[in-house]
Formats: sequence, C-alpha cells, structure tokens
Amino acid sequence: MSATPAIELPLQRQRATTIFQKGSPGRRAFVCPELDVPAVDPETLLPARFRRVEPPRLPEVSEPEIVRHYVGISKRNFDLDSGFYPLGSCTMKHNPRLHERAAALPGHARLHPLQDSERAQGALELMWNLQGALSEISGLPHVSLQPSAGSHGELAGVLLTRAYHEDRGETRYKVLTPDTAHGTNPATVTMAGLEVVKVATNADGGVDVEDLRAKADRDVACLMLTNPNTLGLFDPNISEIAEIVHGVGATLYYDGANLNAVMGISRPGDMGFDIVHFNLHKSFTQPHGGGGPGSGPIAVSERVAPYLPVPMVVRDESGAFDLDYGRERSGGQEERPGSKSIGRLRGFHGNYGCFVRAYAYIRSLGGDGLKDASETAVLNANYLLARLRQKGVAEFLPLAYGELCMHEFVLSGGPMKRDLEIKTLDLAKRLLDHGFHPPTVYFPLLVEEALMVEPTETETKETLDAFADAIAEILAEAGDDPEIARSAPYTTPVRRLDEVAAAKRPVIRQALS
Amino acid sequence: MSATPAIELPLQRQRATTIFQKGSPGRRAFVCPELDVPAVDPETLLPARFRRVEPPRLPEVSEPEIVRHYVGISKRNFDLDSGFYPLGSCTMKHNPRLHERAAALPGHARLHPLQDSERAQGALELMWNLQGALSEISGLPHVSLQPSAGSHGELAGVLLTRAYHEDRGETRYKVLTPDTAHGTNPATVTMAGLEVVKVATNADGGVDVEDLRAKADRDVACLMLTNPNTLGLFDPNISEIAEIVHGVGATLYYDGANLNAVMGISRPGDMGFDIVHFNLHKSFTQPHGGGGPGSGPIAVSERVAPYLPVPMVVRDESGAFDLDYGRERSGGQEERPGSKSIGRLRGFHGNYGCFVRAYAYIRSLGGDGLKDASETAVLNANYLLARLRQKGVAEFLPLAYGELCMHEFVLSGGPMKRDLEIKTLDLAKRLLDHGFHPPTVYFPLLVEEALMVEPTETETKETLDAFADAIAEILAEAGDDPEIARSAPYTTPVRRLDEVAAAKRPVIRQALS
Amino acid sequence: MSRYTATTPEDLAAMLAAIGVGSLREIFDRQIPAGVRLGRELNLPDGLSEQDVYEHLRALAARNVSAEEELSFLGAGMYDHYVPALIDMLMERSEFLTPYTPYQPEISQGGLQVMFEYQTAICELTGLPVSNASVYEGPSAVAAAGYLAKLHNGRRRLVVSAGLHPHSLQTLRTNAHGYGMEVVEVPLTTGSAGGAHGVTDPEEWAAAIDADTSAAIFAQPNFYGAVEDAAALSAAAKSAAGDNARGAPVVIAQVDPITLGVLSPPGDCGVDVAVGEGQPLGNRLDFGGPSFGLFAAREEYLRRMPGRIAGETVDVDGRRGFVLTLQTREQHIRRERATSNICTAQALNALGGVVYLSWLGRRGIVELGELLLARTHYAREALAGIDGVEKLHSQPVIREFALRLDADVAAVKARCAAAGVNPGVDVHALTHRPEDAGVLLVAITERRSRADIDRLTQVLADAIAATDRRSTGETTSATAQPQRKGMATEAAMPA
Amino acid sequence: MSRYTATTPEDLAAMLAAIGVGSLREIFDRQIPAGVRLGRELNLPDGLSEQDVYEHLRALAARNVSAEEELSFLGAGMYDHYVPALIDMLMERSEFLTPYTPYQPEISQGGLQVMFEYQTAICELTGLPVSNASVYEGPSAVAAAGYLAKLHNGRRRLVVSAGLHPHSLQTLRTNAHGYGMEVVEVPLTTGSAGGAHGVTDPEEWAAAIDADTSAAIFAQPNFYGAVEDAAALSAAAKSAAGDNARGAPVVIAQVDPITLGVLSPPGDCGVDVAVGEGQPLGNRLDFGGPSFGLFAAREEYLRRMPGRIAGETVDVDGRRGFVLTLQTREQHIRRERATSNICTAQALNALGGVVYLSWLGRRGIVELGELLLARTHYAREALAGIDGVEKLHSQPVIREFALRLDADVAAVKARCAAAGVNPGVDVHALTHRPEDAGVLLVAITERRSRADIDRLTQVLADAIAATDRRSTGETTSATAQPQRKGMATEAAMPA
Ligand SMILES: Cc1ncc(COP(=O)(O)O)c(C=O)c1O
Ligand SMILES: Cc1ncc(COP(=O)(O)O)c(C=O)c1O
Repeated sequence: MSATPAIELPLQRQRATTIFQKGSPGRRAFVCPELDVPAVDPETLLPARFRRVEPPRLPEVSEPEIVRHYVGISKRNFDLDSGFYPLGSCTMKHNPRLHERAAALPGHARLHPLQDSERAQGALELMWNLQGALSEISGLPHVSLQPSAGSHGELAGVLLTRAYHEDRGETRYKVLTPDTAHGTNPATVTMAGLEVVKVATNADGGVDVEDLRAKADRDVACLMLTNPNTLGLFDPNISEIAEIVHGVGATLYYDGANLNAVMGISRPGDMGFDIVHFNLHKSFTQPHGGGGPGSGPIAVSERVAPYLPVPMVVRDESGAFDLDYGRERSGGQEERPGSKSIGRLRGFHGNYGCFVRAYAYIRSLGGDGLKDASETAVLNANYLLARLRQKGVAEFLPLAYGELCMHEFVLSGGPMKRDLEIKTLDLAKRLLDHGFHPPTVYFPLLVEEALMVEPTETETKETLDAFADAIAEILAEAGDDPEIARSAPYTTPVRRLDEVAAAKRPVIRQALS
Repeated sequence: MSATPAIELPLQRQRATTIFQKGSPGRRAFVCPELDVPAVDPETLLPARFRRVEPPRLPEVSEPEIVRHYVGISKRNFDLDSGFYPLGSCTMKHNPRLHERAAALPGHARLHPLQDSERAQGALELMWNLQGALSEISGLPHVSLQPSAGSHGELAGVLLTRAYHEDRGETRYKVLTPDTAHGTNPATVTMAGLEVVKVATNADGGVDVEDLRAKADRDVACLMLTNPNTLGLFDPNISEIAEIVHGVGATLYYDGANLNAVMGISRPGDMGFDIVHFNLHKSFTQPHGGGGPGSGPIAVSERVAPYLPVPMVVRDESGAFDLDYGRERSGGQEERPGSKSIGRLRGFHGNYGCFVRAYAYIRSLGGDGLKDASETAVLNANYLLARLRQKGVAEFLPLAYGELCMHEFVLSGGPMKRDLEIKTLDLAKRLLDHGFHPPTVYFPLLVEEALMVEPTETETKETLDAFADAIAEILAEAGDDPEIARSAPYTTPVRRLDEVAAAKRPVIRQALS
Repeated sequence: MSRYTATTPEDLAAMLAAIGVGSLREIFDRQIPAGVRLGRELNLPDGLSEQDVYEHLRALAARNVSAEEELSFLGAGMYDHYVPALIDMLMERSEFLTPYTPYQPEISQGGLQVMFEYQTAICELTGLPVSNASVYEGPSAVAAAGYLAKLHNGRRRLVVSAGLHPHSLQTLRTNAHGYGMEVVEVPLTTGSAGGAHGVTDPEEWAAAIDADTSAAIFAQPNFYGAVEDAAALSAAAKSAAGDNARGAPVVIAQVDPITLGVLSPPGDCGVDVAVGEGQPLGNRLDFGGPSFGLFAAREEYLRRMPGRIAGETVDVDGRRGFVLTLQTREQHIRRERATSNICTAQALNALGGVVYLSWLGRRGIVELGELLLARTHYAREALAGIDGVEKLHSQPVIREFALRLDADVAAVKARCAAAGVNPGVDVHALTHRPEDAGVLLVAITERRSRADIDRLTQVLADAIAATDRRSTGETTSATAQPQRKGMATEAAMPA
Repeated sequence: MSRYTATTPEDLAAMLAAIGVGSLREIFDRQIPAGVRLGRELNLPDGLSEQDVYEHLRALAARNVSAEEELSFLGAGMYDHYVPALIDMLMERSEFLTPYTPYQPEISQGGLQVMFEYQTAICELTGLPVSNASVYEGPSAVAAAGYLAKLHNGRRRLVVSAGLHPHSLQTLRTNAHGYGMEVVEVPLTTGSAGGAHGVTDPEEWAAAIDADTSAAIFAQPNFYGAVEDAAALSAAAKSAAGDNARGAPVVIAQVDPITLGVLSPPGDCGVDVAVGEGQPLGNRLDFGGPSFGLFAAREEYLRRMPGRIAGETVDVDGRRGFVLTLQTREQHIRRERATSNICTAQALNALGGVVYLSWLGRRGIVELGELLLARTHYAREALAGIDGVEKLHSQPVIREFALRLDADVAAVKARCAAAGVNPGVDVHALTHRPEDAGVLLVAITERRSRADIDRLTQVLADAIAATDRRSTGETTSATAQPQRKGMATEAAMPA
C-alpha cells in the first residue's frame, strides 16, 4: 500500500566524519581559567627557541559538537550492555555499575599515587585485601598487583622465571608453550629474551605428555600453560605435567585468562603452578573499554617470590600499610645490595582503578559467589553446546575436541565450509545481522575454521537459546543460498571492510589542511 | 553483485517487549542486606489484616537483564545529544554535563530537605543566589523557587493574583489570554477557579490592542502573556498593553517559556509584568528527561510579593541563611494571623536538583554569556528562516506573521498542503527519516498547519544548513511523489502508530499472568 | 561566541548577510521597542571556567551536611534509601536524560515504553488498574487528586485526615482555594480516646463526611508512622455518605510506595485513588526534589486523570508500539477544560522508579519491607526504652515512627548533631501543632544497620540526659550517665 | 543463583537435561581430576549486598586524602588537572565502556574511529607522522620504545638521560634485561658545571653514545621540571654515533603531552620516537592508573610499532570505515616474532585523551600552556623567595619545578600536611639518589590558583621555619616568623 522509498539504514547513511573534520576555526569548548598572576615576558617564561611555532591542529569545536560527535559514534559500537558477547577467551561477563560508582569516589579517583602512605591507608588496605583474595583464589602465597594487563603479567612472570634461574646460576633459554597457546605467550617469551619451543597437543586436546617429556630438558626455563586451555578443556594430566616440568627444575606458568572456569573449584597453586597471572578485566569484570584498561596481577609460589617487582604493599604489626620500595633499584644507579627484585614494570603501583572494581566484585560475590560464577559459566557453556547439538548444528560445526567443556568450547567450521560453502568468517558476519557479537574466530590455530564460544555466567538461558537458534538459522539459510552469509553483514553501520587495502597503504590519521 | 536478503532494520526487528515479559520466576537483582536485628513474630510487626497477601507482580529479572533491557530501549529514543531538536517553545539547548556532575555531589544529592538550616547553608545560599539572579534577569524583586514546572508556576501566579485581589476585597473572575497562548495558560486559569477570556491576535501576530481594551474591565484579574509570544514575535505594543491592564487594576503575567529570546536584552519587569514564571528546564538548560523534571520559579513585583508561597529563603545580617516558614499556615489549622501567603504548592522547597543545574549555568555564562545566548538564539532562528527562504521553502511554508523573528518562528504549512498535498504532519514524519527531530507542529492553533521552529543558540550554522536542506529536499520529493512523505517514516524503530486505536480501547499497562 | 555557542566571526557575517541585516543589533532594534530594552549589562558575576564553577558548587556542597556525612534518621516524606548504581547510569544516558516529552512517538519508543512499564508497576503496587506516567511529587499529587474528585462529582468538601503529611495538607489547602473547595480536617485519636491511638479518629471521620463531600483523604501509613485501618476508613467514607444518589465520595489515599511489599495495597482496601511521593523508589534526596508523584486510580477515573498516559498500539506494519494516549484530557488539546494544567512532569524520575522496582523485583520488595519492619521495630523499642522517651502511639509502623521526648527536640537534636547523628525530624517545626511539641519522627531505612541504631540509641540517650526536661523543667547535668528505663538501680537518678 | 547470574532451579533442570548429566557436579567430576580439586570453600568473606559493598569501598576511600581534600601540589608523573564532565559521561557510556577490543570492525566503528582520531591528535601534538592507539602508560612506553629500537637496529646499548622519570628508568632496566640490552645513564649538569644546570650533560651524552648504541633516550621536560634543549640532544645523538654505517641511534623522548601546546614538538626537534604518560589529558589520578601511554614515531618505524593501530579503509559499498591494521606486527598473528606482546591496551583512557584534546582545542592547548607557564613561574619565584629554599636549577619550567630545601623534606611535608597542604613530592624517596636529598618537586596545574599558591608559600615558609635545617643542623623555634629573603630588615633572624 504505502510508497517505500529506497531506504539506507540511518547509521549507514551517516558517513564517518572525524572530529577533525567538524567545527570551524575559532570554535572552542574550553574556557581558560583567568590569568591571576602577573603577566611576565614570554621569553622569560619560555625562550622562543623552545617554543612551539604553530599550534597543533587540534579540533576547533564547541562543546555541543563534541558531545554530539562522540555520542553519535558511540552508537556505531556494539557493546556488552546491548547484547550477547560470547567472545571466547575474553570472558565478557556483566559489568556492574556499582564498581564504576565506587571507583569514581574522589577518595579513590582523585588520589595521587605519591600521596604519603599514612594518608593513603584506604587504598593500600584495598590493595592488601585484593592481594589476599587473589592469593586465596589462586592458591599461591605472594601477589604483585603491578602488571597492567594479562600480557604484562606474562612478561613479569617470564622475567621472574629468568631471575629465578639466573639467581641459581643457570641460564636456561627455552620456554615451552603448547600450540594452542594465546599469541601473547610466545610474544612475551621473545621479549623476555628467551626462546619458544612448542609442545604438541594430544588427541584429546591436552598437552601431549610424551612430547613434553621429550622436550623437557635442563635448558627449559618454564612451561606456559592455560588450564582450562584455549580449547576450553581442563588438562587431566596436569599433575603429571607439573611433575615433569618441576622435575627438570623449570617453573610452571599459568595463563589466567581462563580462570573464570575454576574459581573456588580448582586452584593453579594446587595444580603445581609457580606463577599465575589474572586478567582482572576478564574474570573479575573490569570493563574492557573497547581495548583496555586491563589489569594483570600475578601470584607466585615461595621460590619465585624474592624476584617480584617493586613496590610491594606491606603491613606492619600495628596494622598500618605501606609500600615497600626496599628492593627497588635506585634512580639510575646499581641495584641495591641484597635486592633480587626484577624491578619495576611500570610507573606507580598498577592500575588501581581496576583494583577497586575487582575488589568490589570479590566482596559482592564472596567465596561462594565466585564459585557459583564459575559453575554457572561452565553450565552455560555446556548447555549452549548441547543446545547447538539439539539444533543439528554439530553436523556442520562439530566440537573440536572432547565431549563436555569448561567455560568455553571450540567448534570447527571445517564441515560447514565444505558442506555449506560458508566459512567461519561468513557465519560470524551473518551473526552481526542477528544482533549478536560473534564468538572468537580462527583461534586456537590448530582447529580448522575455529569458532570459540564463551557465554559467561551472567547470560540467561533465553539468550543462549536465541543464539543457538540464530546459528541454526544461518546454517539453514546457507544451505539455501550461501551467498547471503558470504556477503553479510547488511545491517551494520558499515559492511565488510577492505582490510587488505588498509594494510597496504596505511592511512592512520586524518589528513589535515 | 552481492546477494541482499530482505532487510528489516535492526531496531524494527526487535519487537517491543516490556520488562514484565522478561526474566523468569525467582530471578532477582536485589540482594537484601542481612537481618541483623532479632527476628520478631510477624504478627507483632504487622498484623495479618494489614498485610499484603500476594506480592506485587514486579519483574523477576537479573541485574544484567535490567541493564540490557533499559539500555536497549534507550536506543529507541531520539535525544538532544544525538541530533538537532528544533522543537518550538521547548528551548532544546545543549545540556552541559558539568551540571550533572555538580548536582550529583553528595552534599547536594544526598542532602535531606529537612536538614537543619545551619547544616544546609550551602544549599540555602545556592537558592538565595539563584533567586537573586532570576530577579535580576526578570527585573522583578521577589522570587519563589517552589513551583515544579512552568504550568505549576502559572498556577502559583494565578493563585497569587487571586489572593492579591481578594486581599483588596475584590473578586475578579476573568483572566485574559491571547488565542496564541499555550494550553497550560487556560488550563491553569480554570484550576485556579477563574474564567478564561480570549483576546484576539492582530494582523502582525501581536495582541489586538483594541480587543484587549474592550475586554479589560474591572472583572479582569490578570492578562497572561508570552513575550515573545508563541509566534516568536515580540509584541511592540507591550507598554501600551501593560498600561491597559494595570489601568483596570489587573495583574500582568509573563509566561517565561520564551525567555531565551530576551535574557539580558529586555526584562519582563521592565515591560510592566507583575509575575513571571521561568522554565529552568528550557532557558536554563535543566535536561528535559523525556518529560521532566522541570522547575518553574516565579518572580514577582512588590504588590503581589506578600502572597508568595512558603517557605522563603531569607538571610540575616550575619549572612546566615534560613527558611522562613513564618507565613506558613500551621498543620491543618487556620492561617497564622497576619499571613497573606497563598501557602504551599508542594512538599519541601522545590526541585533543588534543578536549581543546582540552573545556577551552574548562570555562573558559567555570567551576565554577558546569558545575553550572548539570547542573541545567538535569535540570530540562529533568523538565519534558519532566511536560509529556508533562500532554499525556496517559503513558497510552500511561508512565515505566518512578520518578517524577522525572535528565538523561534512559525511557518504555515497551508500552501504546502494545497500545492504539494502533504500536511505538516507528513513533513514532520519525513524529517524523522532525515535524522532530525521535527519542529513543534499544529501549534499555535491559529496558524494553519503550523510548524514552530526553535533552533536555540547552541546549534552550529552547519546544522541549520543541513536542516534547511532536508526540508527543501522533502518538499522537492513531495513534488515528485507526495505519497513518500505521507507514509513516512520508514527508518524509525516503529513507523506511524495508530493513536486512535490507542485512545479508543486504552491499554495502559502490561497484562500480567 | 560564549559558552556553548559556536558562531565564529565568519559564521556571523554569512548569517547576517543571509538574513539581510547589517548587524545583530539591527534584528533586535527592529523588533523590541527601545523603551523596554535593558540599557545596561545584567548585574551578574562574570562567567567562570568549568573548573571554577565546579569548585564553587563543590564549596557550596561542602557547607551542607548530607546523609553521607552524618548518621541520619531524617524522613518525613523523603528517605535515604539506597539507590542502586545502575539507576544513575540509566538516568544519565543521553537517550533518557535529554529528550523532551515524547511528542513524536516513532522516535520516542524508549521513553514511552518506560512510561508504560512504570504505569504497570504502579498499578501492581497499588492494586489499582490505572496509573498515569507521573505527576510532580507527593503533596501536589494529593491536591491533583482533589481536583479529580471535583471534576468527578462537583461537590465542595474535602474531608482530610490530620494524619496526612503537613505539606500535603498545606498544598491541598492552597489548591482547594482555587478549586473553590473547603478542606475539613479530621483529627487523629489521642491517648485519651479509646481504641487505637495515633490514627484517624473513626467517629470524627464518619461524622465529617456528608453528601457534599467530594473526597475523603487519608495517608497510609500516616505522617506519624502509624498504619491506618485503610479498609475501615474507606468503608466508613463510603457508607457515611449514605444513600447519596450521586454516589460515595472519592476515597483518596496517600501511600508510601516502598511499604507496599508488605502493606495491603490501596486497591484492596476500597481506595479509589492512590497518590504518593515516589522518591523512596530509586530517587535521590536532592534536598527535596526533583522526584515524582505517583497517581493511580480505579478504571472509572481514567478519563479524568491528570498528566501523561502512555498507551499501547500498533504501527502501520503491525509492530507493537506506544503513544501518549487519552490526550483529549490534556491542556494542549482541551485547554481551559483540561483535567489538569500539568505539562512537564517527572519522566526521568519515574524511570528511576520503575528501574528500582525492577531491581527490587517481586521478591525483593517483600524482603525489603520485612527488613524495614524488623529494624524499625527494633529501633522503636530501643529508643522507647530510653528514659524520657515514649512512643507517641503503639500502632504498627513500617519504617518510621514518632516518639515523644520529655525534652526540647531542638536542643536534643543539637546535642546529637555534635555526635554526628541526626536523630530525626522535629515534628512541631513542620506541623506547628501545639500537641506535637516534643515529637520526634525517626526513619529507619535499610541503610541504617543495627549498629547504627544502637549508636542512635546511645547518642539520643546521652543527649536527652543532658537536656532540660520539657515536662518538669528539671536539669540533668551534661555529664550524667544516660538512663535506660529499668536500669535505675544501676545509677542514681540525677536530682 | 548468586549475584549477576540468572539460573533458576527450573532453568538448571532443563539445562542439565539438555547436557545429559545428572548434576552440575558431574560436569566437573568428568573433567577435573579429584587431586587438583579444592576440597573446601574459598576462605573469603561472604558476599555483601550492593549497599554494603558501597559502604565498605566508601569507608576505604575516606581513609585516603585525595586532591579533593587537601591543597595538593603533587606531580612527578601524574597531575591533578581538571577533567571536564563530558569525559566522564562519554567514558561511562556502555557503548564505550563495555566492548572488547574491536575484533569485528563492522560493529566497532565507534571505537575504531576514536582510535583513528586519537592517533591523529597524538601525531599533531608530537609532530610525528605515526601513532599507535595507546600502550599501558608512561614508563612502560619508554621500555616499549627501547624494544622498538632493538628490533630496528639490533644494537645493545640504551643511553639514557638521568633526567628521565625514575620509574621510566627502572622500568627500562627491568625490561632491558629481557631484551638483552644494557642501560647507560648520562648525568645531568649540576651547579658546578658550566652552561645550563639541571639538564642532560651534553658532553657526557655525546660521549656515551657509540656505534653500538641502539637508542638515546631523554625526557622533555625532564623529571626535575627543566626544559631540555631537545633539538641539541637529538642532533648530538645522531652525530655522536658518527658515520655508523647502520645509521644513528633511535632518538627517543619521553614527553608530557600537556606541555606540547607551548613546547616545541618532538618531531620538530629531531626526535624519532616520542612516548609519554597520557594521564594529564583528561584522565583521573586513580592512585596511579589506569591511564594510557602515548607512542608516536617517524614513518620508518610504522611496521615495528607495538600495539593496536586503527587504519582507514572502505566497505564493500564504498563507505568510509576503520579497521585494526598492520596486524601482522601483533602477537595474535606473528606470535613469537611479534613487535610486542601487548594485547589489551588502554582504549578507554585514550578516548578520554582525545576527547580532552578536542575539548581544549587548537587554541585552548596553547592558552592552557601559557597559563601553566605563568602560574608555575609565579609559584617558583614565590617559593624560591622563602628563606631556606632555592631553585634546584634555573632552566625554564612548564608546570613543575624542583626546589632544594634546607630542611628535611619529610618533616616539612608533615608540617604542611597538618595545615592541609601537600607541597609536592619528596624526590629522594623516588630516586634514592643521594644528591636528591632535600629536593621537593612542586607541580602547578590549572586547578591551583594564585591564592592557592600564596597559601602554599605561606605554609611552606612556616613549615621550613619550624623545621631543623638540613645543612647546618640549626633549629628554628616553631613559633618563629616565616622568613622571606630580602625581608630580613622586617624581622630579626632567629638565632
Ligand atoms: C588466553 C589468553 N592469554 C593471554 C591474554 C592476554 O591478556 P591481555 O589482553 O590482558 O594482555 C588473552 C587475552 O585475550 C588470552 O585470551
Ligand atoms: C509557552 C509555554 N508555556 C507554558 C509551558 C508549560 O511549561 P511546563 O511544561 O514547564 O509546565 C510551555 C511548555 O511547553 C510553553 O511552551
């Protein structure tokens, strides 16, 4: 009945325009506070030879323009508060706003990192308590909150390992990692000056113990493991693995990205790990912020504890907290006598704002609640897996390894690619039209056309059902016409983007006139 | 090339589901604080005959479900931070977030209204300062901040007028309002127990002075005027009008909805008005919240001041502030001897949270800045009007009255309806597809197919140009095919809604099982 | 260009050229007569930078003692309940914070659906089938209900229980003068009367209601914290009017929504119109506003309701949607014959309300009510155990109760304040009723723990012990030990 | 069900049935060997209600003295600049706050565009053509730059000015051990040397740089607030390496972005890689993090940059869009051959940064810089006028400067604290350099007015007057008048 003009979706119609392309010369949002001190000759303040000649070509925009611009582009993002985000290995669990409120209290948010300890007792106590909780959760006695994210924690861990061996007069140069390892593991090893040696994965998706045994020699400094691993599988041979590694005097490193599977259920320290990093932005729900901030504390066993970074939070008998710089190297000088610390990894004490949130989370859930979170995460993953099977999805997207899973699972898109002629990428892009964030794709590398699904505990059964329906629908649609998925998405602010062109002639900033 | 499946817009695909339709029995977000006092027999606490039998069927949802639900439906709103909102008479100017930050400070936000005055000095000083600023802006000596919105201020004003006349032993029963008046004006008159008498509008869009003179008799209590009026025109005869009204002993009421045109330029008090209401949520940028909160302080001349509502903020010689309940009637008892106050209009002291924002605004802009705001508002309106003329729009949408305008202008859609066969409503709906909020439509009533445009001062020239382009484009499109506009919108979360059906068999709550 | 504007000199030149004027001034000169132009600058302080405005507002805030800085038991209409963090986030979202009233439903489905959900929640809470989308706040909602009664039956008398909040009573009086109605107050029972104390006197209530009574209005719980026998008051009002051909008066109850998880809903008690202050539901104190007023009624009052009402409908393609409905009641359509003059209401605050109710949930509102009952009971007994303190009445209470102190309330409050405790509201200062001298109204929200209550008990006992007795004029030395009844053996009474 | 989960008993039953297990336990029993299972509950406090967690976190916050509660002149890497309110609003928007790294560009255009804009702003500020989308923070950015140098030229030595922030120096050392590189420190000029004092010693600098020098690193302004002659340092580094066939060392500058409105940008001073702490740009103090590290470089380093980089491209329909680009540098593709191990970076904080820079704008960043220069100059002169205080150096400073106190810094700070003033950072506690005993580093942001500075001057003068002199050991009585140099005629010097 009604006339329908050609419709371009509203968000597609708005072509991307950067803030630098908006505004007009002379516009401004900032009003400078008054110059309330005597004016002084500019040359006295800063001689001309140090001075900038042309002001930086920053935007010239009014405050309303800034608000419209950023609110506008925010709408071109999908986010966790808007829908299901089963991005494997990323633990996209609900971000409680209580944490934001607490972190924004001026006593936390406007506290200078160099405030005297006596007048930052609340912050130090919070850090102390968080360290204690992380120690209990990991089953390891010592904690440093300093690392800025998971991979920074890995770097700390490998440097600790190096320091440990060096202190014993050994120069071990190999670090073993399974081929399922996350990319940060091998990258870290190299940055820490060691060499990666890959360990094979067995038919069940765990570490190939024989291969490990073969490679575990006296040159091995460390084995880096994720458990459950990136296939979502708990390695049943973990005790044996630990024995082998410890047997050759190496350390065992736990990549904590998957801790959400085992909180209150099984502890890395009890499995034999020496070093664990936590991703507070995963297991402990620090919001991801579109790519950070994160926080990557480490917990360690006694033997590597002497090498921990400085400063450490300490408590004296009176119950007062302090920062112990005792093991810190001075200015640019030599190490202090007796210090075994690897030193600092960054400025100040770590991402305290993230500590506040993680600590609020731990206090909200308590021990029970953390366990419930992990149990529900595992329940949800297994249910979604089962539901996909019920929907007949397994035929095209079989589980790569095993029967059950922990908090996430990895499907192989190989059969789908062969039988339905759509790739994992196509499935992912078509999911966008259904309003879902796709799972992690093409990781881990050893699974063909991998699809790594992590629903997390904060999702409802209804959401899991709807997601399974969408996958089934897309596969059915591909059976009819694979081209639909291959050209998806259709309803997103932009459609498939030319990544090759972007990399070939990189344009990484707005051209300015 | 690429296959394109039938696309339903993402927001259209999501059918409206209320929070009551979500969740599952037993789900919850709230965790009750611990019962830390002795348990007592329920009957002792509250006998069964007073007790609720069945709990109210509130939603049973987890916290993540609540967040997703409300974030999700928020995306089904257009808002000022997302685009141009030239809603005439509503003054949709930028809402600075500084105001939200200031209002959220616990010293403001968590201050109980019955805190002892000595311990609420900051709040009282803020109210005092705001009163002073509003007095200066309006040119009237006394201010009450109590009314909750513009129409509440009107009610206060008409009740004050009644009290004023009654105190003089007169029972005047007529209130004059021009036929361009906002609906709240006549509605208020009736609620205050008086009768509306309409005054005609002259050919220039102002008050028909002869008609006024004819109707201004000793039964007239008040003339309620908006100036500039709802046509966006400043009445050039305002002084004569004031003389006529005062000549018969009536009061002159200023509907301050259009104050944004004249701040620092012309003051109602200087024009001869006795009572002014402010809309802090318009001229002073309290965010509208999708229909409130607002705040409608009134400023009055000496002669009506004795009747102002209680309590009043007062300051003693030492500079200490207090609330003067002196003129308040006691409990439910008789009036206090000597009190002439009309009494209270609401609980406590008014919408203090709005005062904080309005005060922050006034302090940010200063006297100069307020004037600049009004000047720019008028400039923007006149420019948009001129730009529409340049675009040839005036042929179909002529200015209803006059040549220039103040902060807003009213176009008539009559020629458009006749020549292009689309109504003002159609134009408005088609604007939605262009990403603009339409102007106010079908008001004021005396303009055929009225379109009332108020750009405000915080919009850029580029935005005004884009809006003019969109109007021109729609008119051109209608020239080709009027059906397109008649069936618009197409790209909104829902399309035209059946308002008649809604009113005929009203469904005003979710059916619950 | 000043704050928030964007007109560069180039913009200005181009704009003036398009308008066809030589200067900005000319636009004004051509429209505003010289005689009414302000020939000077506004006498206001100069504009400040953002940081300076913030510092100024912060300095003002610092001169207030908020519930963040003291242990506060203030209530009497607004309460320091915990506002969950997700409400702040939602209320601050541009999409909810910045739109106008939803005049264009196609792009306002978010706000309209919130109203629809809010209405549903209020109907559920009150047990009444009809709710609007909010009015300003509590006391003016009572006045608005009085106007509805006038429109409904055209009678002249409003019979009102003295248990109504004094602000409601005062607001009703102010408005009733406009409506041309008379307000008749019915006293509460006192200690000397038979039956329950501190509630609307049933005989006086019945006696006051006659054939010209437009509405009968009471509060549940009443201002002094007492739970009224709402069903009995409603029934009495209806029968008292006798076989009035035009029907019984409209029974109006002012309710406290947060009590309705445990308290029988007005719809089950024969109430026709329930109104109330919405602040306890997820809204901040804000020194008294903004909050929202709830307004619910029986079906027959639907077309006389004030304010916005969201209704469900479908779009041209059959999709479910929401619109503002029954607009022919409203001022912008009906003008002088509108059922109310209200235009801007409290949509954002009502959003806070419905989000709060969703957060509490079906079970939570009962659990919270039970917690309030238990802690309030504990507090009342503990405080009434102090020497010089007695309960004003012994009716059940939910989260607030009145005490009579045998000491000057202002003096006691000042002493408590020095100890960082605000023990409650000095009722006489609010009601100006002579019989309320010495009455303290104490509110216990879920933010007040047992430890907090124990601290109050201690501090209040100390303060009273240190204050002249009201009744006897006797003085207790400031160093005297606080007294608990039944503990007289432990310490000698001061002379 | 506990906090944030939603599995009702009915859900659980249905889910277990679908999985084909009898209980939740079974899922774990079948996967986790009994030997590594935790046979007990975690020894952590029980979960708390939202309000209780809030109260606990608030109580902890109350035991910190933030820049809200004292007059603070702390700096040394993080600064109490004013953060405009719109940044909070934007950073709290779900759409920016809650997504992961933008792995699906079609639904992440918001975040990707922010990165692209951020990169543009950083390039403009630094005068360098290439920027990534952020690294963790300042000191680790210096270390990351060292790694880039290693990848670039494979040499072993990192020559570093002692003017670098001590945390940067320490972080670089920690990392360099991993890189297999040596850190060589070049001292600053002191009072006894000729030329400018308090800057990187030009001779030592030139002497330290040899053919095996991978990078030459300095800070601008340096840790002690002194503006370095950046152009000279860069030129010296490049020529010092001589006719090294493999080219000059990479010149790396740690810059303070907020100074770059007035200070010559690194790109104009021959710097190859500019890194720095981004906190001054619209990020809160947060007791030291999270903030962001900026990282910009010349074109030739593009493919060796660490971290995410957003690039522009088009979609299949030709629409402009953004993607993460040059991913072959990164760990998830290149693994052990990646240019860095960084994965999660600081996207949200970088958003704060670019919004701040847009808010300041082209003119504002210069105006702010000028204001900082003027107030800092005023403060430095005023403080250096106190008896017992002298400038550590006389180089130009932007918004921070070092003083040498003739008194124990800790004791002076304690006295100032009692007056509600935090006069600055005790440098020796940070550097542990013996020569830094008595050195106070004072930061002046735009939030510190002249009146604030005057108050600091008074309080510091009082505190020093009341403290034992470091150099002479002489004691001044606590009641002695504060002394200003040149004011000796007004008051007799204390004995
Ligand atoms: C298994 C695994 N390890 C390590 C990391 C790196 O953590 P981050 O991003 O915090 O550096 C990730 C992040 O995706 C991961 O999934
Ligand atoms: C001219 C005019 N008068 C009065 C009002 C009523 O103001 P409020 O909505 O604040 O009650 C309005 C609001 O739209 C208006 O435009």
